[in-house]
Amino acid sequence: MDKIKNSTPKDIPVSRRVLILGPGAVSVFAARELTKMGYEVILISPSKNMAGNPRVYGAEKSETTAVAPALIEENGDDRLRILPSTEILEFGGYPGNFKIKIQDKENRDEIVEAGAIILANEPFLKTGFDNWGIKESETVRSLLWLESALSSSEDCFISQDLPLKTVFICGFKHHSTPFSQQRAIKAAVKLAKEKKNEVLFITEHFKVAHLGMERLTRIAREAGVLFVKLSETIPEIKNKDNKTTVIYHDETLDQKIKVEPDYLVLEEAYEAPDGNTLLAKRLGVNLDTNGFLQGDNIHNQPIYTNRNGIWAIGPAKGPVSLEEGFEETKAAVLDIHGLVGQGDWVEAKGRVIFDERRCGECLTCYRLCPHSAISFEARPIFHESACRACGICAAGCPGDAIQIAHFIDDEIDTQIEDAIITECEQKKESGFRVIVFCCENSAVEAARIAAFKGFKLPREIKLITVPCAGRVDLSYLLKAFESGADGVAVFGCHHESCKSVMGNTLAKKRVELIKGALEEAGLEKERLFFGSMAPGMGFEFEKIVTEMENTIRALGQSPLQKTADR
Amino acid sequence: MSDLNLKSADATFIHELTEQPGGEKVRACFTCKTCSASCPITAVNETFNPLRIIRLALYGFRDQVLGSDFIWLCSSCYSCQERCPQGVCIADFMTLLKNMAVKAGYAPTGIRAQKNLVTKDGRIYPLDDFDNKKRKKIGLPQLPTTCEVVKRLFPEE
Amino acid sequence: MKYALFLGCTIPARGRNYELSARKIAQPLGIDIVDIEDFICCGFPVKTSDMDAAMLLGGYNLALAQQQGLDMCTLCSSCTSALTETAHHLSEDRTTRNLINKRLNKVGLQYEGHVKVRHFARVLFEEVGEAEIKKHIKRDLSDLKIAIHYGCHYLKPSEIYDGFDNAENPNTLDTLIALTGAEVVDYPGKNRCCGGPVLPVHEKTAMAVTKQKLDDIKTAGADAICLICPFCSVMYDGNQKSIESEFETEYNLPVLYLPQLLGLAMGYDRKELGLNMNVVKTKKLLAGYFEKT
Amino acid sequence: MVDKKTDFILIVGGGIAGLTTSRELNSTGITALVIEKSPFIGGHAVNITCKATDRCIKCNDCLVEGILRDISVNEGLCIRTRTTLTDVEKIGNRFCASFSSDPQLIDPGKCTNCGLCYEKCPGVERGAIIRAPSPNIHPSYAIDPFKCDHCRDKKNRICQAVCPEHAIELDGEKESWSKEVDGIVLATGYEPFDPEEIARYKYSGFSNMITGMDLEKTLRSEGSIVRTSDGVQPEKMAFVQCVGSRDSRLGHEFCSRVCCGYALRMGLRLVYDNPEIDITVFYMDIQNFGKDFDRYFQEARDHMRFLRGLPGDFYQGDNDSISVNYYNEDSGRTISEDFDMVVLSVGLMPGSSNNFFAETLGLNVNEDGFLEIKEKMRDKGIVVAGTTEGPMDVSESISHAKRAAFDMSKFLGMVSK
Repeated sequence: MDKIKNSTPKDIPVSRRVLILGPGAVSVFAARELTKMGYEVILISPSKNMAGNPRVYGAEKSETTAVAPALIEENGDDRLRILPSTEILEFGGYPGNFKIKIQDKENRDEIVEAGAIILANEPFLKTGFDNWGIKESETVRSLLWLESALSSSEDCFISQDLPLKTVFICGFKHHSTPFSQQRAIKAAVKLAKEKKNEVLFITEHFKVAHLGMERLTRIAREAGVLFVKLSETIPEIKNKDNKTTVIYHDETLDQKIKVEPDYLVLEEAYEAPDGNTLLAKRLGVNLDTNGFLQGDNIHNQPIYTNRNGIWAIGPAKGPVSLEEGFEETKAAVLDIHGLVGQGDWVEAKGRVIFDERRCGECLTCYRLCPHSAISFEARPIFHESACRACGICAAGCPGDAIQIAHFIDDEIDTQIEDAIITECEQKKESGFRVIVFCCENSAVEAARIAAFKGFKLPREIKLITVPCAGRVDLSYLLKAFESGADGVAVFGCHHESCKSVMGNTLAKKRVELIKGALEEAGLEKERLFFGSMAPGMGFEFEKIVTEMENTIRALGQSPLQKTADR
Repeated sequence: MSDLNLKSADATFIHELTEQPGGEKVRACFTCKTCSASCPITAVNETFNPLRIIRLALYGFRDQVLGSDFIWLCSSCYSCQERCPQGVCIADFMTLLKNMAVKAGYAPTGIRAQKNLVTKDGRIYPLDDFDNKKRKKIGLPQLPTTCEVVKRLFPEE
Repeated sequence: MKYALFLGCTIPARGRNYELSARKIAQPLGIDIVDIEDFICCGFPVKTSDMDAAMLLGGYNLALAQQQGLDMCTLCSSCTSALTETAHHLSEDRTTRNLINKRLNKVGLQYEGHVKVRHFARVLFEEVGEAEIKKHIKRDLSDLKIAIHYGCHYLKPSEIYDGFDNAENPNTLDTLIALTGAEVVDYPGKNRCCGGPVLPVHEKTAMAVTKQKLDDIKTAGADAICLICPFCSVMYDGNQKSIESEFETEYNLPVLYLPQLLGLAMGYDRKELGLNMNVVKTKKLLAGYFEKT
Repeated sequence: MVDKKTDFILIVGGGIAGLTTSRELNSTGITALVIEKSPFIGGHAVNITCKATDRCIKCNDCLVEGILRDISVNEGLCIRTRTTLTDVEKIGNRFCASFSSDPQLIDPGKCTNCGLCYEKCPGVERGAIIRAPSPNIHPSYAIDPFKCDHCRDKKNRICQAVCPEHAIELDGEKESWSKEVDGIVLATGYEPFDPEEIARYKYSGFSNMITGMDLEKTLRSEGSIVRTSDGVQPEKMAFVQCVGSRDSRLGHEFCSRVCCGYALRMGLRLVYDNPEIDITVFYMDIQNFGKDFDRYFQEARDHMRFLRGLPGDFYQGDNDSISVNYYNEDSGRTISEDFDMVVLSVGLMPGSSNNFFAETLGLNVNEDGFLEIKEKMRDKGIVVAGTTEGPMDVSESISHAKRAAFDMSKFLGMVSK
């Protein structure tokens, strides 16, 4: 083992520069906080406008948006570079030392270095006309249009004769948010109070789970805004000869209501910026099902991405309030301060142990690493600041050149042997043995809870901890059977909940692969399991283990065990 | 049921309502349905439903509300009013609607007769000598059989 | 404890058993009753058609009591609520009070706004008190299973009753009846309306509401209903036969007014409490008690 | 005893927000003392159950466990349970905080969580020794002095005798003490709404009516739910939303944010455990905000019945069921339907100590009763963390707590150079 060396140095100098992706109030706020703390900041935005759109937070304007122009004026400051109309073109490097190739609208590119990255770009507001198959017209308007018309001096909402009728439609074709409802309701109040309009507000749900919203809806009702909530049906919009008709089924009256408004106002949908798919691909971070940054993986909550050194905050993750955006900014800044605040990375943990002599330079580790922690320059280089020690590389390496500290192959092999051979011999029992590889992030926790609740693991079942189900080498499974295990199981995390993105999927695949081999070797494939669970599933752990035990017991002793005994 | 067109609604109706006692808070309704769910009448008669009446009033369907038979079905038991999470005084609102309906000439005859009796005789069950005789028999005090004061209290009737 | 007794319209005509029993037990329990001849309708029946007229009627009665320097004790819950509500309005709202006083001036009255209105049951609970009543109990009624009907206007709207009982979970009548030893039977919809107010508008609906309650009370195994309002009594007692024939069922549930039940426990005789005037016969139910005395 | 030390922060409340704040402060090199009034850290969040089915449905339970694990391995943290803050005085730029501590009885330094005391205690049934809701809480056991035999008659010392580590000392006394601190983090959290406040639910009158929090706790500790009355698994359940929230009559003019999330997720979990179960949700509006919540809502709609509108009366039904009266759109009537169990989705109400802090520290209580900390107070060294400021879920509490740690570090000059 003496020739095996730790591939990373103890101290890595890291950059105290932070790249922030805007636009918007939250990104500007982050830039301000970081520069105040002495960090260098590069604030980029694919759009020309750095200040973003306060409307995505339900606000007309925000203090911090007002700060943006001031900050932009300070552009001379060495510590803050503000680069509008700039995109991330290529991305490389590791936490503490990212290298980002950026490009502006004139195709000028530049490589910048940064120690950390904050993603805080804003959703974009997509008008809903297409969804309803209608076109914007004199009488059919978007909420954005209404807001600016209401704030301009021109007054098209007051009629000399009867009060004008305005109908708002929020949601139905997309998911309404508290923020767009907040805007719509504020506009509705203005129309009802100041312009004496008759206002009808049609929506699926009041989105009141946001500070002051319950109160705002009451104020609106008292101002005369009539709310209609539809649970099962959606309103029908007809637009002909510049005359709009809205027909809907009022649930409390159980009657169709027809209204011909002077204005029909449609709420916008909050959609992920167009560039997110490409951006996510370039940065190697996951998107959620709605295309926002940060995959819907519980381990990323609240502000992490699947990559160390990259934070996704506030608006980048979907519609949030400005307050939440600021809170998350501060949380990310605190984390970044912990990561690069000292100017060097002092805690290289040496968790990856690499044996150069065994490396076949096959690039498997590089391809497999879900954390982009491996670079390849003739041989793999492991970057501790990005590495999460999941061991997926180690399990995938055909030459066993990679080991993860505390989970070294030899140690695991010993554990397998101890579990089967030694204990069997010592206890002179039936020799019935089941080995369960448990992911540290889920099954180990579930087992702890089960034990805490008083579940006594059957003596025949032996748990072996792995850092991730993806660490489970094909050879472990084979070794277990060869040593005479009557059953083997791998317990990993639920689908889409793996801390290492695909460790559970890889493990499941490997299990399937070995099942085939087992059948060829004349062993029942039921002797091998893959189980998924969440860390809180103590009772399920007990249930799964008991079921598994019964299945294997029914199959009887492994034929290989008899061989092994002999 | 035929479609309702908001064209036929009267926007001034709700303004009138909110300016009178009982109607002040009716706009606060957020259709939680607690009132209908608590109403003993809705339990036996689907034509009466406090939420629906509030709804029609908010839309401004004046004639449908005031002319309907169902406002008279409210038993003013206050179950709804005691529970409304928005503090809408629903029972008082129903009383207001009934008062307005009477003014608009919609009241059922029984209701008008009741008022006439009271303002004429001072009681809904006028007492006569026969009643007093029965009272005397069981030792209850005698009560006046006529009432002059109401004529002065309600000179216009 | 001196009160002007407000009878209203229904009791003198249709609820003499209530009046009789209340007067009977008031005296030994120390409630001094004063009759004011000139009292007229409380205003409740005209509330639906003319709120102002209702308020004027209420104000007139309150002013009469005030003239005598007395608070009012009511037997009918509808009177209680109409008068309490008027008293509440007139003491809170000066404008309305002035308007009413302008009209009261024509009959030489003026209302200042200090008269308290108390239901007889509330007087028993709050002022006479459990301990005092207990002293007068001579018969143990533990053989009786009683379902209480609180009725609506004894408790609601709660904001005018300064929280003397909980409208959703009342207990004053339970407490009073428990003193007699009778078992209070709980049943679903205990607080629900009797349906009475709808009777003149839509008889079928009113009867259906009452029927539902009678069903629930019967199912709960009660022997009798106890209540405190002549309107409710009309529904349960007066109309029980019609409901039975309308819905082809049989309840045979005697309906007692609270003072009748208390009077029974206090040792009074059938006729003293007007039990012979109850529509659903009480003879069989109470036979045991009168044989003993 | 008055102890003096530099840069010392007091965190009031050992729930998820308080613990996160202490962890974060600790990582920036600031020492913090967390005081917690109950015997265990973790607060309300530690009682929430994992709602995973055959996949994770993002209920945040494991985030709580993650933080508890971090805390248990973080040696720099200072936590004192069974302790309340009794007074705070401003002394120059610092605060002098006075505390009252009940005896710890189990020494966290010695306890190895072997559980022998729990096994041997004759008073376990009546709760003399209680087990923490999570194995990640250390110590995982606590003695309730009011239910312990020894504490009543000074005789029985079985637990003390069996403890192999001699970690139990039953003769502790209540202690009053004070400490000077540089800043205060208020993380006292929320209080679940008490459904007794709404009489028509008759919460204490039905054995098979529980709150959403009760259901969380039961699923967590038992793995499944049975009726209290007969121990049988319910086949038909109702969730009633907005209990105590969105009620201006009660003065609660706010949405509690978390109830739709927890009810729908628990519903999904119950359906997964028993596909035959029949679940009805009475609601006003569904607050399906947040990452991918809508997916769960759509799924919930496929498996549960959603009825818009809140019920009226609740009556005792046959066989200990609960008759729920609600307005039925189809018949236009109020109807009565029996449910084996009713779950009241109670909201998050302001903590009862908010007024004490407002008075003692000169803070502002907002219209809803939550503590509001203006920028000005943060500059004086007082910050709030988590649900003390308003309803929020676990994930939001965590980022809110990190923000509190940031503000506090900034106040102490630790992060700005």
